[in-house]
Amino acid sequence: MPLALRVAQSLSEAAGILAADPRTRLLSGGTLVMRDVNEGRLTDGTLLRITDPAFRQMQVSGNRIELGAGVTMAAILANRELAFLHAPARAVGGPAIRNMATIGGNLFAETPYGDFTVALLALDAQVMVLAGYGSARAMPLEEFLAGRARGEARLVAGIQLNRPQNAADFRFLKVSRVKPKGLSVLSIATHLPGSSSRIGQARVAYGAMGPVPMRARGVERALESKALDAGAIAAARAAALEGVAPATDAIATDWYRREVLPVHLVRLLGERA
Amino acid sequence: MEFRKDLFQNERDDNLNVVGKGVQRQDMPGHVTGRSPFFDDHAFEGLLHLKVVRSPHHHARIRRIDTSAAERAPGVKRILRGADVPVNKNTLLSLINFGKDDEPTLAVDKVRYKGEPIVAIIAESEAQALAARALVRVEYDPLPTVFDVEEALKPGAPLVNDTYPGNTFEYHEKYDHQKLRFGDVERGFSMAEFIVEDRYQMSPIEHAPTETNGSIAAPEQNDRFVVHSCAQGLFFSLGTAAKIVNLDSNRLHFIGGTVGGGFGGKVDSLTEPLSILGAMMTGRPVRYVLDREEEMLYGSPRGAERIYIKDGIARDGRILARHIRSYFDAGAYTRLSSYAAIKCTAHLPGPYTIPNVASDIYVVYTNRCPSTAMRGFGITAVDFALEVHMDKGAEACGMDPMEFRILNAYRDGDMKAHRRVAKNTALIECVQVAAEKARWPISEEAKRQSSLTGGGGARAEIPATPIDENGRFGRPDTRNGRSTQTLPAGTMRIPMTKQPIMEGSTDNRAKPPAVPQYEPYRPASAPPPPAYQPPPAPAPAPAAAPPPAAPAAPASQHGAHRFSSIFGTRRR
Amino acid sequence: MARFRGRGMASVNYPIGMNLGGDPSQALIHSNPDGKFTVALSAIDLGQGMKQVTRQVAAETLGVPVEDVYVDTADSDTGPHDMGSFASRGTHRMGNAVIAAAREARGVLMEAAAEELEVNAADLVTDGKGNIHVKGAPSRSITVRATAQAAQFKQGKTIAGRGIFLIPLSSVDAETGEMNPNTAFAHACLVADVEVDDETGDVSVLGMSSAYELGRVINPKMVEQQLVGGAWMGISHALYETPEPYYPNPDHGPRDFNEYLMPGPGDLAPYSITILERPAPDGPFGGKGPGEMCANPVLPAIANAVYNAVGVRVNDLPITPEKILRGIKANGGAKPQHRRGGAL
Amino acid sequence: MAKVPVQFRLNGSDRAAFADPADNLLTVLRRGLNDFGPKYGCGQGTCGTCSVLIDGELRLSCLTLAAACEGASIETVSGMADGPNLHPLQNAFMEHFAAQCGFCTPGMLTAAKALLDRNPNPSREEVIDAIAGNICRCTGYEPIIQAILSAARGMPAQRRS
Repeated sequence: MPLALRVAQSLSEAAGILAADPRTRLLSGGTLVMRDVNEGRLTDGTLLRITDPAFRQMQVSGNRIELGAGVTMAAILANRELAFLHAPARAVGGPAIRNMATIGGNLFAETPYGDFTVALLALDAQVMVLAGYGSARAMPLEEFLAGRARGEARLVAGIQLNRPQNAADFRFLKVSRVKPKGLSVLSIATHLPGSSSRIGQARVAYGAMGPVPMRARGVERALESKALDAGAIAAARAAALEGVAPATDAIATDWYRREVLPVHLVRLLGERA
Repeated sequence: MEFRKDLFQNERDDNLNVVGKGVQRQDMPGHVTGRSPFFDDHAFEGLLHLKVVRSPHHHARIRRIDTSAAERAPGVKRILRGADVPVNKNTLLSLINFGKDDEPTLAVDKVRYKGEPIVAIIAESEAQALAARALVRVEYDPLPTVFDVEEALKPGAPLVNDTYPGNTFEYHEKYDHQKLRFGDVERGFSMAEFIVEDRYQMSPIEHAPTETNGSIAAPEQNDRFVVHSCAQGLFFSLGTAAKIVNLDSNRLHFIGGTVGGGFGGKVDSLTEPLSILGAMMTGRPVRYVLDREEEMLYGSPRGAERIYIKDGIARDGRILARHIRSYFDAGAYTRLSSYAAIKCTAHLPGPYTIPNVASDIYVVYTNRCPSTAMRGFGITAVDFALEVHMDKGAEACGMDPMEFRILNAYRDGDMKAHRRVAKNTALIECVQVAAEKARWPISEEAKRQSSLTGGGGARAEIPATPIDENGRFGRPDTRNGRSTQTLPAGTMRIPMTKQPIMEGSTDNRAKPPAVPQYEPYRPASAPPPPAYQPPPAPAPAPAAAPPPAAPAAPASQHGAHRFSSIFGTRRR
Repeated sequence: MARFRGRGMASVNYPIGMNLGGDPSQALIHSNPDGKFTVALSAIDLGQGMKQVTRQVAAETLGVPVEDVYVDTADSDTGPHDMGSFASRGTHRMGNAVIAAAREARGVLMEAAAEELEVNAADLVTDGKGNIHVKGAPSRSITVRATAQAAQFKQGKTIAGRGIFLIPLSSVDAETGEMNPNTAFAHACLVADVEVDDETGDVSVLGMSSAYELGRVINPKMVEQQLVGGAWMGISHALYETPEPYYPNPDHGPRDFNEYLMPGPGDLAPYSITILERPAPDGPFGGKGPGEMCANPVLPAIANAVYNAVGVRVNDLPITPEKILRGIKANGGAKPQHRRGGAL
Repeated sequence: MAKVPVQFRLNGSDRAAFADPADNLLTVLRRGLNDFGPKYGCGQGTCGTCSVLIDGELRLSCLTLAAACEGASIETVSGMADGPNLHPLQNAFMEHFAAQCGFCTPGMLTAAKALLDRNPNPSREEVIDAIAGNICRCTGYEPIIQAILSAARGMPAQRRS
């Protein structure tokens, strides 16, 4: 049977369709699924579109931010309230891709794609997931990614995160061979609240250093309750590789990614020290 | 961009009407409006789409092909297998009788590289062709593989291409490589103050034109087929397709000429034969376009080359001897690699006059996608190796790299290693201008050098040359033998090329400068002018006398007959 | 951490056309009854500018304005045989074929004009603006248009020409490699400035400068196109591109333009070009062909510049950050070499 | 197979086509409506030569579901000129010899138009970012950047909207 198309008017309808038919693929921005269609990896089953306005809604006033999974990178870039997310949103594709690529799609993008998710990870984002009919439930992004690594598929309604209290506390770096648009050698996001004095609740995340975006727990420990001085940065460097398992791919070897991760981490931390 | 009109001024008539003017391209309005007609920009009622099943293995025997489910799939009109291809073995240069047919259009018994086409599916839509493709079942017995050119030459290496059992192309019905011998390199090395040796590896390169390979073939009036093609050689592709589908050439009407980038990647007629065959079998227009992943992985890259260079350099910086050994990675089939090795041989030792030069160029088969021509075919890789090696040579003898080039540069009248005299040279001037622009200081003496002077004389001599019979094919044990005889100085065994033919010129006006020919060898007895002591400026104008006529070539030497006699491998 | 600057150079020549000859090109030219010309070829324009190069060569040879000539590529029913667009042969081989065809057409044109003006054809010249007049007497003239009309409707002459250019095939000696290869060579020398990051191995090309000798430049804007685009491709081959990143290991082949690395529009370097013209004795108006060689000197110049910057020789292309970093580590740190000359 | 109807405005004219449910917009434009301006270069979203404007936004037509374009306004390079009068970007591309093979040109022009429609006076960096998703294999990008900058400089205000 050829590919069919269904349209869901609401998120819960979509969740029901997805639960009922495992051969249904959700089409968000199209940048991942349509490629599979075009190249013949996806030749049967159902494509599902969601027209629910909630899927593309943004709640950006106040400290708690809610973004629908269908919100595009371009929509983030067009919103001044979300300036702290502009660097990671700009790290995705060129302008046409950014007009199409969504937050939800990025959560499923395979390494070395998915740089925006790295930023969300450092910001302790929660993923709103739906399983069958019903309302969304919040799940920590790290838990969601662990599930993804195990092959679990969930319908993502949106994400929630707290705005950083101080914009300068959040930093994002994507290292790419090709400029201005290219695949990640690696990406790093750091959220270091209170970094002018003592860091509390340090969050550091990596992209392309494992099968899915990951927390750099060793670095977080090294920085916790420290001032961001040379000693702390040296400790962070020493712990930079804890838990990483980068792949060798067309962009770089695992060796190279391990070699330069501490260098780029130190440079990113040093920028704001 | 600026011009140095002062250089070579007296060799040029600048009084031209439109040649030399930066007028607008004829095709630019079409490009900026999206109206330039590329091969895929043609509408046909009833257009069918073709997709191929490719081997997932680098090397395997095909045990069984089951297309029954695909045949029943929606929209499928026809499935093609190797047995449906009228002439299912070809080599591209068979059109000029160079090399043996070695490559099927659709693999039959074996696959020799990952991505080799096995089955073609023709359906009403691309999506249906893709869906049916997923239903084709092929069973394989994987075979041992070889990916390294030097491993492929070792005894016991897996046999890649049955047509060439030694895993190398065969030259002159004799050797597993192409030789170049000019002077005595071993003697040159023994006289050298510095020996510089190294190994270089050129990467494969994907042409990556923004338009992928493809074609549309459609039944035309009068039992002909019109073919919209992206070929870089329209008649080359027409001839290749005509042979494979076994049609007279005038039953094919190729239209193309507006191509979305090629860089050498559209010489191989990757899609035309199957599009035409599909149109013949279905009676409908058939479109076969590689998708980007196919173009990237299986669209025939520039082959990798591994190059070993050894230089012997005198204390004063003159290169006395250069030896080059190079391996072209052809992939599983010949395509055009055989020709690149000859071109590379003619190019050596680069734009320098070196009295002793030898090279051995191998074309080696490995289990990867066949490589083909690419921008700078046979030259780009060896230029990389030579010019990095020149940098090392300059460093070894303590010279500035620019001065080292100027000292060793070829000049008008010098003998090249392929035993023909250099003329119309301009390397020295390019180095001088580049140095000046980059404010790279070079000596006054280097600035005074000229391509027009200082060449010829003893530099035009063909030296006595030891020759060998190393590397007879089927005899890898002979690769490192000794020389069997020494050709005396001045030996020439290949006739001069005949005067180029320019037919259609009945009028005397607007004549281009005289067409060229190689000058016969005239050994000189004068001693070589010492390097860096050219005659005082101004440089004399080049000789005005016309070159003497070349000796007439033997009457039998023309066209394809000569080609086959050179390379010793007749078509089929 | 430091960034080290380095400078390297390379000089090359390039053979024009299929190496051993035996690669013919044909052209047909005809005029409409109003003196507008069509050149029919089976040559391919794959962006290099075949249509425009042959158009200018035809107009120059015919002696008519370039707007009065259009070139059609490529239809095997109307365009006569040509080997194809590769081996830098287009301008040289097809240019000569077009000259041959245009000269034949011009011969008829001048005879027709001579008949109308009642003079000897040998006494006539064209002004390149659409007129034919008696040498030294511009007032005794006739337009190309009126000449073509007379030829077609009054004299019954075909203003047309056919041309072929063929360098006969050479053979190769099995033992010495003796042969008659190409007759025309172009030349170049290029200087590249780079900056290398000694902690990551990243290379930035800061600038390039070159001198190219190309015989006669048929169209300088199109030569610039080739040289600028080709230099970009040279940087790409030197530092980025490979369909087999771990050759000869065949794994991890890139499948798209994201994985197949090439410099992006944010990776460009200033490039200054100087052109020298030593016409090829056998080229169309001395033209050679820059289509392939434009990338060649860039590869070794960058490799040599990287060595000059940090003392690492990378002999395997592409020169990736990883290979440089491994070299720096093996050397126990960056080893900058002698600096040469001023900034580009 | 059941085809689905889809209607939209294409370069100012109402057009309708029948498409397979999963057809991408590029296929419908080229094979359904014979608009051969946008090109197929990858089908992956990695080359940009299929770029079109959908309701004024730059999109890749190869990754856009045709059925999702119902009622939209689509602009392609084929509609960029105003009759015989070229758009300033088209003129600038000609003047700067910013095309060789011409295959990426439709996408480049479309991406450039998307930029200038929003930002009439872009910086060099903004131009580079605007064409970041478009691959050119011939020109080395510099002539294209120059052409877009010069079009922005020379563009009359009324053409900028």
